[in-house]
Amino acid sequence: MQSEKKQITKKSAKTLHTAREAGYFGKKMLENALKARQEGKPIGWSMVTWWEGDLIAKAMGMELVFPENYGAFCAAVRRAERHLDISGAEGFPSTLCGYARNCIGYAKLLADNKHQVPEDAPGGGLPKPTLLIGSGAACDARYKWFQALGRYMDVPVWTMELPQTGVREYYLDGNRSQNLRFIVRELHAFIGFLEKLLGKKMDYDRLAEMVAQTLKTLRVAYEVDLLRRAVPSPMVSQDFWSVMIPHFYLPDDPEAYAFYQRVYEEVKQKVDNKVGAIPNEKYRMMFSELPPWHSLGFFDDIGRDFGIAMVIESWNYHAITPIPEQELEGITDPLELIARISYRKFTEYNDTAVKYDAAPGFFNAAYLRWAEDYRADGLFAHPLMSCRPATYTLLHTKNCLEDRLKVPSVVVEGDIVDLRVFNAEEAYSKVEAFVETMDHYRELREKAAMAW
Amino acid sequence: MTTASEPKGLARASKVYRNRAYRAREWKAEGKKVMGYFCCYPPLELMTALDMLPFRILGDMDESISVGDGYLPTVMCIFYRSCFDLGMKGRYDFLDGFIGAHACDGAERTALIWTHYIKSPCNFHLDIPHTSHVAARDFFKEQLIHLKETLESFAGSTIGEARLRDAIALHNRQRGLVRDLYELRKPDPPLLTGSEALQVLIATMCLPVQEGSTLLEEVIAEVKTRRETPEKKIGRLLIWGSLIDNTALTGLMEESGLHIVVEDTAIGVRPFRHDIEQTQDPLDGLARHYLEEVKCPRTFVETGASYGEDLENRFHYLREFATHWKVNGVYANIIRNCDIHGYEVPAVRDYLEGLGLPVLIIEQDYSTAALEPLRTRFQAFAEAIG
Amino acid sequence: MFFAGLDIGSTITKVVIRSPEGIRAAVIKPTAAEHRRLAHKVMQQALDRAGLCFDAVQYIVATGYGRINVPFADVQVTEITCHMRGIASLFPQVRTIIDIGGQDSKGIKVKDGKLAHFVMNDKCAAGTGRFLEIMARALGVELERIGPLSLQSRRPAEVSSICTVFAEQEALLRLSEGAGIEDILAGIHRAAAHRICSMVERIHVDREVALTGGGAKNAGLRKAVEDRLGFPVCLAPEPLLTGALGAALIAEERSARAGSRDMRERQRRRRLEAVTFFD
Amino acid sequence: MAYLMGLDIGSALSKAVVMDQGALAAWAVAPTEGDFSRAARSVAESALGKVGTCADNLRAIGGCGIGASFAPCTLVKISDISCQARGTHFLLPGVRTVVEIGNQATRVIKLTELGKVADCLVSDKCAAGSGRVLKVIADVLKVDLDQMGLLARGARAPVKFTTGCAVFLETEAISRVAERNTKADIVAGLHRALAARIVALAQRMRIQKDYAATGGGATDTGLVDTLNAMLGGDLLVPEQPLITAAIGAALIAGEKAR
Repeated sequence: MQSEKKQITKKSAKTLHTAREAGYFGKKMLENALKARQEGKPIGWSMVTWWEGDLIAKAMGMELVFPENYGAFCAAVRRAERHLDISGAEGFPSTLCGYARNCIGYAKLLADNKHQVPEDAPGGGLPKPTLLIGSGAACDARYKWFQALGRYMDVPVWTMELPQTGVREYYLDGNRSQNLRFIVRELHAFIGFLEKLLGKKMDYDRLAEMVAQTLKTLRVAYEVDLLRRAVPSPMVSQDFWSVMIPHFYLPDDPEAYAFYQRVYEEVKQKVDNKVGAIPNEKYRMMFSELPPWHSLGFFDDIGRDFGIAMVIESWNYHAITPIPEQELEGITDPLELIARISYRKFTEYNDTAVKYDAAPGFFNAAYLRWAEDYRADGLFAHPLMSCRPATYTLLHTKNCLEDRLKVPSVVVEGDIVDLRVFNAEEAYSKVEAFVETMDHYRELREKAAMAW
Repeated sequence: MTTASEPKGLARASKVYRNRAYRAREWKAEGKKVMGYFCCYPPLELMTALDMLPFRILGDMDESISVGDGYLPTVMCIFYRSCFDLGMKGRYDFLDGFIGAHACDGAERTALIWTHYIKSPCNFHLDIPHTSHVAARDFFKEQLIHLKETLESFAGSTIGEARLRDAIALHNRQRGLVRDLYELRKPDPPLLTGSEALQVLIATMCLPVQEGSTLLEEVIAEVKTRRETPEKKIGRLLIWGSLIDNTALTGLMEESGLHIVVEDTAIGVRPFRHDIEQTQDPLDGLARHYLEEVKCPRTFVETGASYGEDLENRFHYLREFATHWKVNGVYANIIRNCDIHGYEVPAVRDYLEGLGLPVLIIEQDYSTAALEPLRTRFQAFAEAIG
Repeated sequence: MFFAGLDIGSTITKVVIRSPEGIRAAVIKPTAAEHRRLAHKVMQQALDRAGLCFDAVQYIVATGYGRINVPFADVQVTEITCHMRGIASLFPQVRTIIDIGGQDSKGIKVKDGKLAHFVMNDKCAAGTGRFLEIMARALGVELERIGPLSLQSRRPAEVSSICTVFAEQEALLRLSEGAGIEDILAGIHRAAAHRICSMVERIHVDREVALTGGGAKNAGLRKAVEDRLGFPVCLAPEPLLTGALGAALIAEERSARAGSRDMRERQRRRRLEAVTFFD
Repeated sequence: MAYLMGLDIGSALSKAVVMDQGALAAWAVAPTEGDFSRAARSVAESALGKVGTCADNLRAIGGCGIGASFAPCTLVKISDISCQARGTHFLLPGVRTVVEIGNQATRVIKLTELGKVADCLVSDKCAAGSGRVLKVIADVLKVDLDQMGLLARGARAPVKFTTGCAVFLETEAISRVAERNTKADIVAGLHRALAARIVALAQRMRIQKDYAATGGGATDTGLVDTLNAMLGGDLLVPEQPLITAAIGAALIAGEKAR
């Protein structure tokens, strides 16, 4: 229970001009879907597949919407509650993923409305899909949830396969190439499935262009990440969580590429002139994993009051670190390229995991690498009541950072849809105390003669 | 080896159940290796073929989770939190190897973290695809080969095809015996209680395959001939869902007037329902069995043209269970935070109620301390059936 | 022929004695800690009121969380089934029962007079009678008055804490912030109703809905529940008795099933005495 | 002469300390009784009274606790966690882990050798595991909190509680009384249940010795003994376990005022 209603900023005032433009892409996605609905174009509800499925579906003329993203949206505009209640009434345990329960509740409403988007649907709603694209990567919810939608719509579900071997196993003879072969074979199967479903052939040239464009966009996005290593930090998580949308959901869109070039320019400017995102940067923190969408302003507050800059965050939202040239040599088949891009996402930090003996490579090792690259003073760990995959490894990451790099973590509970869980006042006082903690560990790193 | 003083049949089952590690420790003392594994996906045949003892890692509903909480968040699957907690407390210190599996998120993440804090001389993490597409099966076979090679290099010997076939035969025989055991649960009242069956099944998961089979034979003979059979009860339950590894829970149901006659869980019929086909390349048979015949909602079943068809594809085998074991009620057991079964609840309920079976759904906290409040629920369910 | 139902709740003990013609006598007494051992005394009162001797009672069903503490009962039946039967006999059209007891709250679905589904909360005091008791005590208002008082509220105060202890603090805080007592009470009733309904909704609320248990006697809670559901609920003439009534009805059935020799045997062995706890 | 004052206005108790040249000069504790402002004034005045000075001679006032901002004076608001850490360090420099058993929540705080916060966890979902349950049971058994420890020593078969909920504990205790369990066994059972919850919370961090218990719960020697046993020893309790946060508030306010 809290007595004082401390004034906590809800919405974040972003520090980049370009970040303020990024909202355009979110709207564009929803509008395109609704337009597609009117034009009778096929629509896919897709999980985030780290570009494994999206490009192919789009190349087949499908318009995609992302129910996970819609969950975050409904929560942010305080419209998720009703959906959650319906999902509960349907018998889905309240411990399941908040995004899933939001989507299930919405799907029920859609079905009750004869699959016409309800008038009052948040953000214009999601139109009934032609296909559900689930993913086995990162978490079980992301294929079980789409399977569960069968109660509300007779729509086929395709489950994308993305191998998730352990770090040790990744380096076993031939395993890597076997994994890639598996992905490519599945992509062929996926295309075959789509061609049958949509009664048209895949235009491989178009797909190849989209993949090329995607590689370019992801490249700039990564270069922006590189710029962020600068001290003081030129942009912060509050900015990233807006600018990520285009590369994450629309990397094949030339507009996204153009946008990132502008982001790059703006950030570069600030780095060259040593302009920090926050005026008095004293501490540099990382954030893991999914943010409290509804109160991002909180990070403005701790930036202002304690000089905390959120310098890097949310491994899963980031563009891949570029694939080594030799691995791409002579590869032209777009499916081979897609396989390497998506597989890269889940294996790119395996070398770090080996270096620090800190498996798993996904959701974990990145933070050790980043702590060094971004000279981080601490990790803001955000365990979520209803998103286990983004929570499983947090304590482990906390331990690894502490043991290997003398970087402490502050743990603040929250949720992706139940906004009440994140208690901004409690969080604020924890961070206030954590400032002392970061000072202490700085001394420890000095004693240990570490680089930062 | 089992001495003369060693009890037989149900008595031995209950001894192993109560002290699961004792035989494994003896085995280790004999200079042989014990391999701990998660869930029912790592092929036991590969371990048996190298004369290793496959040992199923389970939790403990009697032990409150403490040390483990410093490493795994409380929002995750309580069963795997418990497994890890026991590991950190040294309860699995006799393991020579650890075989994790991507059975579900909980199993996978726990396994990946396990190897970081609990060191074994031999480790392997078995990735399991989510579909049973052709490419998926081939991929899974490749993973099994990596597991095989890891085990071989640890054992310092190789698994010849003949040895592997023998191991498959041994385990198939045990699968057959377990199915025979389930036959004894078809009469009304069943010839053995759910709690007895659970003790036997867990015992087989802690014993070398031949000893496990001997135990099963003893139990079957004993049960067929014993005088006092379980009393008649109102309910004949099918248990579906998260595994149950403690008789405190099954006992509570039985005290409440419910017989447990068949369990579709990872300790029940799932690992035993089908034999492994002896294929040209034995690994093909292994791959197909473990990926496709071990039925758990963790593996995606291709959607049907309609919801009804979809349900039939996913759950038709439950109808067989219901008819053959004369089931008149279903207990859907969900260990809190078990997503795999959690997402399945409304669908499985739709299907079973479609068959006219009442379904009791309980999300429980995998703790004997928290069982008592469930008594009223089970009693009311029994009253609803009767 | 007489049949008795004893409902030993966490806070209140109820007894119904009925004959095929109808209810002959009913008793409602607080279940003070001591009384949980003294079911026989409450039973005696009921017998006196009915003008019957113990042997005149053919069959006795005990229910409620203290049902094990009735050594002279012929059988124990859960309160879930008993409430269901009691309500079904009063309101055949009811499909959903919301029982708000002192220690727990339940949702019960009825299908053709049989128990279909149920949910219950007995882990946490939120959404139980205890929650309201404690709030009443904290705000210094008698339990009977909090309901009516809450109905006078115009601006219900925000009470967001789920935990009863925290909600109590929160209520006191609102008080010190100058919120009106009726507004705080309205907020409290709304919070309780929300908690209860979102649990019951998990088994689908189909009309008609009946409210039973101590909570049903609270007009404020009733209103809050009806607001949340969007339609009125059925209310038994004495909501506290539906469990005991159901138990008595079940007693009648069971005695019909049991053979007469068996019945005589039971009655011979039966003693109207206190429970003794062994440890 | 410049004194420092620290106020800790909690949900159950309000505490005030006056520090003089880095030493504890006076302290006062009083029940909050739902009126933060009044409670703050009364403890502040009585503490000042004891050193015979007035608010004008205060160089700085530090405040923490949920009611601090209701205090009728201008103070530096400091996080409860930092205050608890600094205050405990002031009294027991060797301590590396503080277990604060408060009325609303239990906190586990790891300290640096300078008494800074190294890590911290709070039980904030519900009152189960908070000091509150001690009061609840004490009321049921009609014994004083500080008598519970003595009482528990006579326990033969500590009661096993089946609930964590602070509210249901009360009813369960009542029926245990009816079932003729001795007060001693009930209290001992409560101590075990509560200590187990607190240790479980502490286990979420890799805690280091020495340990200290503070807050209202630390005045219950029975709970402290049980905790100490479960933690494997080295659990210290400051002479005045209630005022550690107030001391910390004063010290930190002093530093900030410098």
